[in-house]
Parts: sequence; structure tokens; C-alpha cells
Amino acid sequence: MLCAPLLLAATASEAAAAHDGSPAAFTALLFVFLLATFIGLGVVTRVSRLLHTPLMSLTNAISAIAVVGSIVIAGQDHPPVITLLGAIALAASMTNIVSGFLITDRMLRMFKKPGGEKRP
Amino acid sequence: MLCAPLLLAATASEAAAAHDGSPAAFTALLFVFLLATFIGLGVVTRVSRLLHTPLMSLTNAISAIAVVGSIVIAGQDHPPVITLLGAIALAASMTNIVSGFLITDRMLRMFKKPGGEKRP
Amino acid sequence: MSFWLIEAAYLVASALFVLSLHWMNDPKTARKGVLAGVVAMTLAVLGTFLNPGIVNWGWIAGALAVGFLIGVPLSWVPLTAVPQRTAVSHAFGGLAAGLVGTAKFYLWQDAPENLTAFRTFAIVAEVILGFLTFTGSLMAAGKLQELKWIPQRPVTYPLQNLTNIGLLGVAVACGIALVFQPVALAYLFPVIVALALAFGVLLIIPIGGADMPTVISLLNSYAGLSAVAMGFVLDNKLLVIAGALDGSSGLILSIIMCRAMNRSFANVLFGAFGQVQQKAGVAETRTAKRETPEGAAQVLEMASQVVIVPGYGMAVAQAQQRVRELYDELTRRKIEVKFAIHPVAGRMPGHMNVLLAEADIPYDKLIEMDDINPEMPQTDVVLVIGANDVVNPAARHDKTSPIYGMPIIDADKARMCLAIKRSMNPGFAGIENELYFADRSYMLFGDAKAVVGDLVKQLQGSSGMH
Amino acid sequence: MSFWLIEAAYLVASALFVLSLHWMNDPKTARKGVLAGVVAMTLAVLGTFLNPGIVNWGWIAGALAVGFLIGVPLSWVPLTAVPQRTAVSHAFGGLAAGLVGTAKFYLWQDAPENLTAFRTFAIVAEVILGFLTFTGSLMAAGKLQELKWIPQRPVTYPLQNLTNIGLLGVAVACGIALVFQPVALAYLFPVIVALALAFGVLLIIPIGGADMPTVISLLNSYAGLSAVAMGFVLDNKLLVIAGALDGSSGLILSIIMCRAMNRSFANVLFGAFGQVQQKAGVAETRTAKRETPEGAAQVLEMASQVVIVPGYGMAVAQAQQRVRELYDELTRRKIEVKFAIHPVAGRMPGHMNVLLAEADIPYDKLIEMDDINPEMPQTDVVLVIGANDVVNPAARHDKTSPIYGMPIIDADKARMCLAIKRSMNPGFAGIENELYFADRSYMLFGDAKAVVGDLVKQLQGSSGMH
Ligand SMILES: NC(=O)c1ccc[n+]([C@@H]2O[C@H](COP(=O)([O-])OP(=O)(O)OC[C@H]3O[C@@H](n4cnc5c(N)ncnc54)[C@H](OP(=O)(O)O)[C@@H]3O)[C@@H](O)[C@H]2O)c1
Ligand SMILES: NC(=O)c1ccc[n+]([C@@H]2O[C@H](COP(=O)([O-])OP(=O)(O)OC[C@H]3O[C@@H](n4cnc5c(N)ncnc54)[C@H](OP(=O)(O)O)[C@@H]3O)[C@@H](O)[C@H]2O)c1
Repeated sequence: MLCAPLLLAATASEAAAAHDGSPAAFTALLFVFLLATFIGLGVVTRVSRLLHTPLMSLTNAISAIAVVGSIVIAGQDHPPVITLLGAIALAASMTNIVSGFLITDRMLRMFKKPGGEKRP
Repeated sequence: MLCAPLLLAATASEAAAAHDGSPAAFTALLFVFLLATFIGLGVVTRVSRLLHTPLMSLTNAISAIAVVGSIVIAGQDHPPVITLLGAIALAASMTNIVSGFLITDRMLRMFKKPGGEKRP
Repeated sequence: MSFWLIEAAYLVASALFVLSLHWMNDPKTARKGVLAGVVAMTLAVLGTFLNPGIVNWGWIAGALAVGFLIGVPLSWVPLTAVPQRTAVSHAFGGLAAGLVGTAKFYLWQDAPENLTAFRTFAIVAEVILGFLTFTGSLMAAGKLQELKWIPQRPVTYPLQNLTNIGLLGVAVACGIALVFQPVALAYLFPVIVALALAFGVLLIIPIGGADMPTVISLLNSYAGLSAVAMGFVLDNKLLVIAGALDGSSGLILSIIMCRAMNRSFANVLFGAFGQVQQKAGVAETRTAKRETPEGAAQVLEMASQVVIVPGYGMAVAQAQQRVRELYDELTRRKIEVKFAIHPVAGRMPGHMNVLLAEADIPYDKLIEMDDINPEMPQTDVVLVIGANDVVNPAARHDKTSPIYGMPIIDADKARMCLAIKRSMNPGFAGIENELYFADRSYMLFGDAKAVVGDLVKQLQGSSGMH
Repeated sequence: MSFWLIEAAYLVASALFVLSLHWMNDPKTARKGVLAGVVAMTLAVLGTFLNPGIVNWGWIAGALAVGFLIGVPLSWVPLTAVPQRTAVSHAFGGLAAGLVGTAKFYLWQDAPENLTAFRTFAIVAEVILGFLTFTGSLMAAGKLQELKWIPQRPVTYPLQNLTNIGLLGVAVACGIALVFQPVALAYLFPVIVALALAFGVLLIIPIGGADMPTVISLLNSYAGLSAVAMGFVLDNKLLVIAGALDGSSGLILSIIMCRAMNRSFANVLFGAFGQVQQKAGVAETRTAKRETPEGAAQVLEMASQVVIVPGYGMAVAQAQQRVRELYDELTRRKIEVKFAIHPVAGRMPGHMNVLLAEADIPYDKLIEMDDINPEMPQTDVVLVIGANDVVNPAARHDKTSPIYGMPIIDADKARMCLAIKRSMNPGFAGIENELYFADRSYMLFGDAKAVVGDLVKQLQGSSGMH
């Protein structure tokens, strides 16, 4: 029920634009980077040794997050050459997303639980 | 060697001010909150059971981070009543910092390592 | 320029706060953790001093001095008083958050453009959380200190929860109104503060004194959340991070406690749990076998493995030093002595560990419940010192028992059980403990400190050279 | 409005990415983790579509289609080719990052106010990391695929490291210049790109094919870091978070590998490790005892506990299905069969686990090195299948050995050791393995798949009903 006023209040995109690239925005990203790294180190060290190979392909798929940037470049109205660069980047990222997740799941499906029958 | 240009570039405080309270700044804080919570849950669940009492007083000291806000209120040039509020808040936070860290360390000093002699 | 120094200081401080908690995962590194916390806090303070526009150095110095003068003595409290102390500082933390929020709100009345929707929202959240933590923690501290004028037993009256929720609802409603009209409706602000203060009190009244530790941990996370809200108000990431760490820690500790008591948050907050104790104290029909210190000492001397189960009673009696002497006497006789630590033995998490550590007992002798239970059948003697609920077999089988399902230490499975307590009175859960009526159980009545002391004397008396 | 939807989508996506990795800590929840990752990625894409100003839907659709068409087949590669596949997608990832950075740089040439110092700095970082990951990963993939025209052995030449570092230095120098003069010196940008591409190649040339897995993990974290840099360029928190998760994961995996090989990063990157293999292959003086499948089968039948140590050879021979049949035959005879998994057996972390899982061997039979070693003395027969370095006792005592200090599986401590390999050739480390000359060791020469197949036949032959 509370988002309503929040939304009204927001002269959104402009405000965002105003904020882009400001030192404060930069430091905010630094904090995010620091915290995310802490999380990454904590979480990955606790990944089961059994699953290190699937982990490699999963993170591989996750790193395809570059798709976000590629879409922006390829999608906005820019000179063709730029759009082309964006499109190539987008295709590359999409390849990673698809193959990364598919192969990870393929590997994980192989792991039988001690019981005997395959994991559902 | 790289900070130099970064600093030059920054019309710092103004930029920061411009950024304050903008929707983007707000969402940045949301992300920070999310990540910090993840870290907190991850780290605390792995705290040794032996140390849950010291943990309580340590987090207690850490929550005194409100000192940051209190200093700003008490320190800036405001009507006396506001300054007073700030000063009370500051005193309260400082109490927590001092007592929190002191008692935590006092408790931890008690924990003897299996060897026999006290921890250094 | 100062902007960069401040942000840098805050960034490093954030990292150090995380490490500080991280290093608590092992007693070996724990003190390094405290150091990290201290450095982080210092950086945070120094960084804030760099803020342009900070001028009232006199006020600041004064406030810091006051805080220092209150804080140092507050850190000398005996370990049994740690829960109260913690509660009191939660109160301080809540107060600080509430006051800062209030100050900001009135400051921005003159510059309303600052009162954006989420700022106002954050202020309201900060103030409500802060002030309810303030009064709530004070009440909790009072109950733990067992102050006369604060009723220990849960106070209940019809429609209690309804009225409480109602109060909070009104406060939130006012808050939402403020979000839309931060200036025009400014007069609602004091109302919110008042309601928050009242709600804090009413929240605690129906909760029994023994549930306070759980409540305190919850208040801990409220205090953390109010710091987070302050962070949103002041657009300060460090506040958000430290607050979030704090909030999650409080949350997890209270979850651990609830699990170990096999109870839900709802049950703790609204269950008025302590009440059951009224109908306790009904005269015992069955009688338990008594044992004399002499006899007990002989039994112990014969044993090859002894497990000591400390409980709240040991804390109350301050018996840890005597227990240490007992431990020395027995180990001197090549008897294997271990301590079985129940997660909620005593009145706060890890209570027993700290007490025994204070008595210089190496922490590798403190075994967690799940690790010690398998050894119980091979144990010759279990010595229960002022513990009750945590060794109550009813938790395993008696579906009707209020502690049914709570994991316990299987003292009843040992070859023999000696229990030290002052009477047949029940413990915190207010229920009788069939363990004391078992064939293999013998009672040693009296104050834990005194009884253990007698045992030690007996053992010292006998040459101990066999 | 769109602003809020996008941020919300990104926030949820961030949380899901974290959970996705978190759930990988247990095979039971791992697939849920993949699901979380998929949902997160979908949210990220959909959220981005909401960006005002996205118009070239045709291009987007086309690119997505292409990616899909390449991606699906790429996910069908045999498990032995997984390292190559991973390398290739790192290349794609790096390419994407590099191209986006390039595009942004030239776009902002017309609006230079956007090229703030840290933006330019971030772009340079993104482009260098991106493009060196691109060529570097392609080289790595080539070496792993053992393409003829890419030298397997490390290629070294005088002053190699110096020139490499030099190249990178020049690139960084140009980058710093750009930070000060993003427009005037724009012509430096292509130079940086070229240098990064070249550096990627030169970085890999001196590294032996068998070190590629470690290198790939490192490239993984570079790819992650370039995504982080992109996040700084586009002021996008989701990119920073996902990139950081990726970077730390790659870092940790490579550290694990280095530890398990008892080598340092420096040694892997500049040690030209594979070289030693040249001086390997020197004719053996001592001779190892051979054993026939018949004999081996009988020995196995007699055993009560058998430990199988799989290695790279099992992967090359694709013998896992046969191994499964052997496992069935033995367990059918009530023989306790366990698999000893060395952290760096094979050519990538967890390699053996995946292969054996593919052969439907329940994962509670896959025991980690540290847990199985204590059992070795009580083990009747150790069956080494195409493993070599990971069972080389020299690592324990021979200070001169290149693998000295690397933790190994103590196959030599078992009552008897059967080793399946095609010859007496050394393994990846290029050193002879004294285990094969020990009194209790017997060799079964031949391709792993064939030999294990023979063993199975023998066992099926003998009634197996005793
Ligand atoms: N640790 C936590 O975090 C936490 C939090 C919330 C609730 N709790 C609850 O607290 C309880 C803790 O269990 P517990 O077994 O440790 O304590 P308990 O069940 O409360 O029993 C303590 C026993 O010690 C005896 N005692 C009291 N003073 C004594 C003295 N001076 N000398 C000798 N004996 C004395 C009492 O019997 P007499 O009166 O006959 O002497 C009482 O039966 C559990 O029910 C738990 O759920 C714990
Ligand atoms: N797993 C990782 O992440 C990783 C990463 C980097 C480096 N490494 C390195 O890779 C090595 C792994 O050790 P490892 O013992 O698993 O493998 P290895 O030491 O490379 O030995 C593999 C053995 O398998 C034999 N072999 C090859 N093809 C075969 C076939 N078709 N049939 C039967 N035998 C065959 C080879 O002997 P023949 O030629 O006589 O048959 C060779 O001696 C370690 O040195 C490790 O440091 C691993």
C-alpha cells in the first residue's frame, strides 16, 4: 500500500539521469561491489565439492549478465555500426545464457541422490 | 595513482547533494540493504555457538552506528533544542559503543584455548 | 575532497564490520573481531567529523564524555546481568534513532522539498521502530532485573493483542498520512511518537520474564532496522549496512532460541508463556530419592566418565568457580569430565559457555547437545547443576507438556543421574521434571554453590590417590 | 514509472542470483539454484526491455535468435569437452563486455560531459579485461581442444614475462592518459584494444595445456570483473553484483586448484609448468609387475573393501559406464566399494564427480580425499583407473619432485594396488610414479574402458554366487 506515494513522488527517469555518473552514484556502486564480493566469497566457498564443475558453468551463465548492457546498446537508436556492435555483444551474451544454464542443468540431473532414483 | 584524476573530476559535495534523496539514491540504498542482509544472515549463522553471548553484545555495539547520525544532528548549526536532541542521541550511542565493545572483549578474554593458557 | 575521505572511511568501516562478525565464528579469532569492530567504529566517527558544517564541537565533546562515563561502568556488570545490560543498551540505541529521526523531521519542516515521500516514510519507520525499542527494551530490562514495580508474570487482559495491533495500526496510518502531507499534517508526528512509546510497553507486558532473552534478540533486530531506516533518511550506506548486519543477527539468535525451545515467534510474543507457571507448584505426590554430598562424592570417584549439565541455577548461584574446582578434583583422578551445553540453558544463548569460560574451563570440554547425547548411555554419572527444563524427558514423549518437542540433553539415559537444586520447584517452563523421580536419579538439595563446594571438600578429604 | 519497474526487477534478480549460488551448496537443492538463475536472468532481460528509448526490436530479436541457435548445440558437448566449452563462453563474455565498452566510448565522444574520470576509467578497465579475456579464453579453449596449430607445450622465449607485463603497462598507461583527455586522445582507444587482444594471446602461450583449467577459472573472474566494470560504466548495480559473484567464484575455484596442486598463481601463470614433460618419457630402468584381468578379477572378488581411484584417464577413455558395471558386480557380491575423489583429479574441479554421476553412481559413494585416506590401511584393494599424479607418493617425501607437497590419495598404503593405464607414460606433471614399482602394486595395461570391460566380463563369468 505504500508504494503508491513513493511512485507519485518520483519524477523518476529525470532524477535518475541527474544522478547518473555523480560521485555519489560512483561510491554507491563501490559499496555494492564490496558487499557483493563478500557474498560471493562466502557463498562459493560453501559450494559442495561434488558440484564444482556445474558451478563453473553456472557462474559462466551468470556472467552473461552483460546481456543487460548489450540490449541497451543494440536497442537504442544509434548509428548502425554501434547497433551492430551491440547486436554482436547481445548474441554472444545470449549464447552464454542458453548454453550455460542448459549444460549446468544437464550435469545436475545426473547426480543421483543416495536413495537410488534420480533427483526429481 | 588513479585516484588523482578521480578527485579532480569530482565537484564532490554539490554532486553528492544533487544526488541526495533522488529515486536512484533510494534504490541504491535498497540494494545495499539487500546485500548487507544476505551477508548478515550468512555470517551470523556461522558464528560459533560458544560465542552467542559475546555476539549479542558485539552486535549491540555495532548497532551504535547511529552515532553517525547523532554527530551530524548535534554538530551542525541548528536551533538549540535540535542540538540537544542530537547530543542526547550522541551520548546514548557513545554509551553503547564503549560498553558494548568493552564487555564483549571482557567475555572473550575468558575463553581459554584448549591448550590451557589464556588467549593472548 | 572531504566527500571522498568520508566515503572511503565509511567503505573501509563497512568491510571491517563484516569481518568483525565473520571472525566471531571461532574463539581463536573472536578478539580480532572486536578489534575490527572498534577500528570500524572509530573510522565511522572520524569520517563523520569531516562533514563540512560540523561546528558544535563543544556539544559533541560533552556528549561523548557523558557516553564514555556511563558506558565504562556499564561494562563492569556481572555476567549474570548481561541480559539486562544488553536490553538497556538496546533502549539507548532505539532512543538515539528515534531522536535523530525527530530532529530531522522538524529540521526539514523549513525545507519541505527534502521531505520526499521515501524520506518521510523512512523517518516514520525510524521513529516508530526507535521509540518502541526504547520503551520495550526498558521494560524487558526491568523484568530481567526483577524490579518489584514491574510485574514478572505476564499481565493479560481481554482483547489485549487486538488493542496492541490496533495501536500500531493507528501509528502506521498516521505515518502514511504524513508521507502524503509531511508539512500540513506535521501535528501527527508527536502522536506517532507517543503511540510508539506506548506500544513498546504494551508489547512486553504480556510476556513472561523468562521469555525476555528471546524478546531482547528481537528488539536487537528492531534496533538494527531503525538504524537502517536512519540510513535511508540520511542517505548513508554505512548506517544501512551496519544496521542490516545487526538486524539479521538479532533475528537469527531469536530464531535459534525459538527452535531450541520448539516454540514459534507468535507463541513467544503473544503466548503469555510464563502464565503456566501459576498452575505449577502443585504439591508433589511422588517423592524423589535424596543423596548426601558424601555419597555423591564417592559415586563420582568411582566413575570413569562424568558429564556435567549446567543450567540457569548455576548462573543464579554463581557456582562456576566451585564447578571448576570439582572439575579439577575429578580430572586429577583421571576421570573424563565433559560439560553438556544446551543451546538455551540459562537465560541467554551461550550463557553457560561464558560462565564456564569465566571459570577457566577450556572450551573444548564444552560439548554441544547434539554431540554429547550419543555418549550418554556410556556415561557413568550425569551431574545436573541447576538445570531443569533442558533435561526434562517429558519433552521427548509427553505430547501434553508445554515443552513437548524441545530437544533436550538425555540425562535420563546415563547409568546414574545426580541433580543439584534447592527444592522440587519447577524451572522456567513451570512443569515438574520426571527425571528426578527416575530410579537412577538422586537429588542433592541446596544452593548449587554450597552443594558443589561440599562435593569438592569431600573429594579433597579423601586422599584421591587411588 | 518504468524506472521503478526496472529497479524492482533488478533488485529481485540480484537476490535470485545470490540464492542461485547459495543453493549449489547441496546436490539436493542445486537444480533449484539453476532455476533461480534462469528466473533472475529473465527478469534482468525483461527489466532492461522496459528502458525508454529501446527501439531496434528487430536487431534485438535477431541477436537473441542467433545466440539461441549457437547456445543450444553448445550445451550438448560431451562432458569431456566441458572445459573447452567453458573457455569458449568466457571468450564470448569478454567479447560482449569489450564491445559494449567500445560502443559506449564512441557514443559519448559526442557528449563528452558523460566521460567523467571514473566513467572513462571504468570503460578502459572494461575494455582491457574484456578483450584480453576474449583472446585469452580462445587460446585456452584451443589448447584444451588440442588443436594442431596451437602449441600444447608452453612456448617460452627470453624476456617473455617482461614483454608481457610491458604490453599491459603500455595499455594501462594509455588508459590513464584517456582518463585525463577522453576526447583529445580518443585515438589511443584502438591502441588499448589492440594491446589487450595481443596480451590475451601472449598470456596463454607460455602456459602448458594441463594448466588450462586453472587459467580458465582465472579468466572466469576476469570476465566477472569486466561485467563489474560495465556496471560502473552504465551505472547499473545488477551488473556489478552479478559480476562480483562471478569474479569471486572464479577466484576461489582457481585458488582451490592451486592449493590442491600445491602451486602458486605465479607458478601457474609464469611457471611454464608443462615444460618438465619434455624431459619426461626417459626410458624406465625398473620394471613394474603386470597382472592379467583374470587375476585382477579374482583378487577383487576376494576383497571385502575396494577403493576405486579414478583419474584423467577414465575421462579420456570415457570408461565411466564400464566402471559403473564393475561397481554393480562387486556390490552384488556384498563387497564395499568406494570412490576416492581427489580435488584435482581429471582436468577440471569436480571432473570425476560429474563423470561418475553421469554413470548413475550415487554421490554418497564419492568420498573426498581427506575422508578416504584414513581408511586406506584397512582397504584390501585400491583400483587406480587412469589416475597418476594424484596417487604419486613422491608428493609426500621427494622434495625434488615438481608435485612435492601436493596432497595425494594414499593408494600406496592399501594392502594391494591395481593400476589401469595404457603404458608407463607419466601423467600431466610429467614425472614417473614410484607407486607402480611398489611390491604391492600390479599394472593392468590397456585402455581404461577396455580393461574395466574385461574385468566386468571375468566377474560375470564366475558365477558370483559365493
Ligand atoms: N538460554 C536462553 O537463551 C533462553 C531464552 C529464553 C528462555 N529460556 C528458557 O530457560 C530455561 C533454561 O533451562 P534451564 O534448565 O537452564 O533452567 P530452568 O529450567 O529455568 O531450571 C533452573 C533450575 O535451577 C534451579 N535453581 C535456581 N536457583 C538455584 C540455585 N541458586 N542453586 C541451585 N539450583 C537453583 C531451580 O530449581 P530450584 O528452584 O528448586 O532450585 C530451577 O529448577 C529453558 O526452559 C529455556 O527454554 C532460555
Ligand atoms: N582437476 C583439475 O582441476 C586440474 C586442473 C589443473 C591441473 N590438473 C592436474 O591434472 C592432473 C590430474 O591427475 P590425474 O591423476 O587425474 O591424471 P594424470 O596425472 O594426468 O594421469 C592420467 C593418467 O591416465 C592415463 N591415461 C590416459 N589416457 C588413458 C586411457 N585412455 N586409458 C587408460 N589410462 C589412460 C595416462 O597414462 P598412460 O598414458 O600410460 O595411459 C596418465 O598417466 C594432476 O596433476 C592435476 O594437478 C588438474
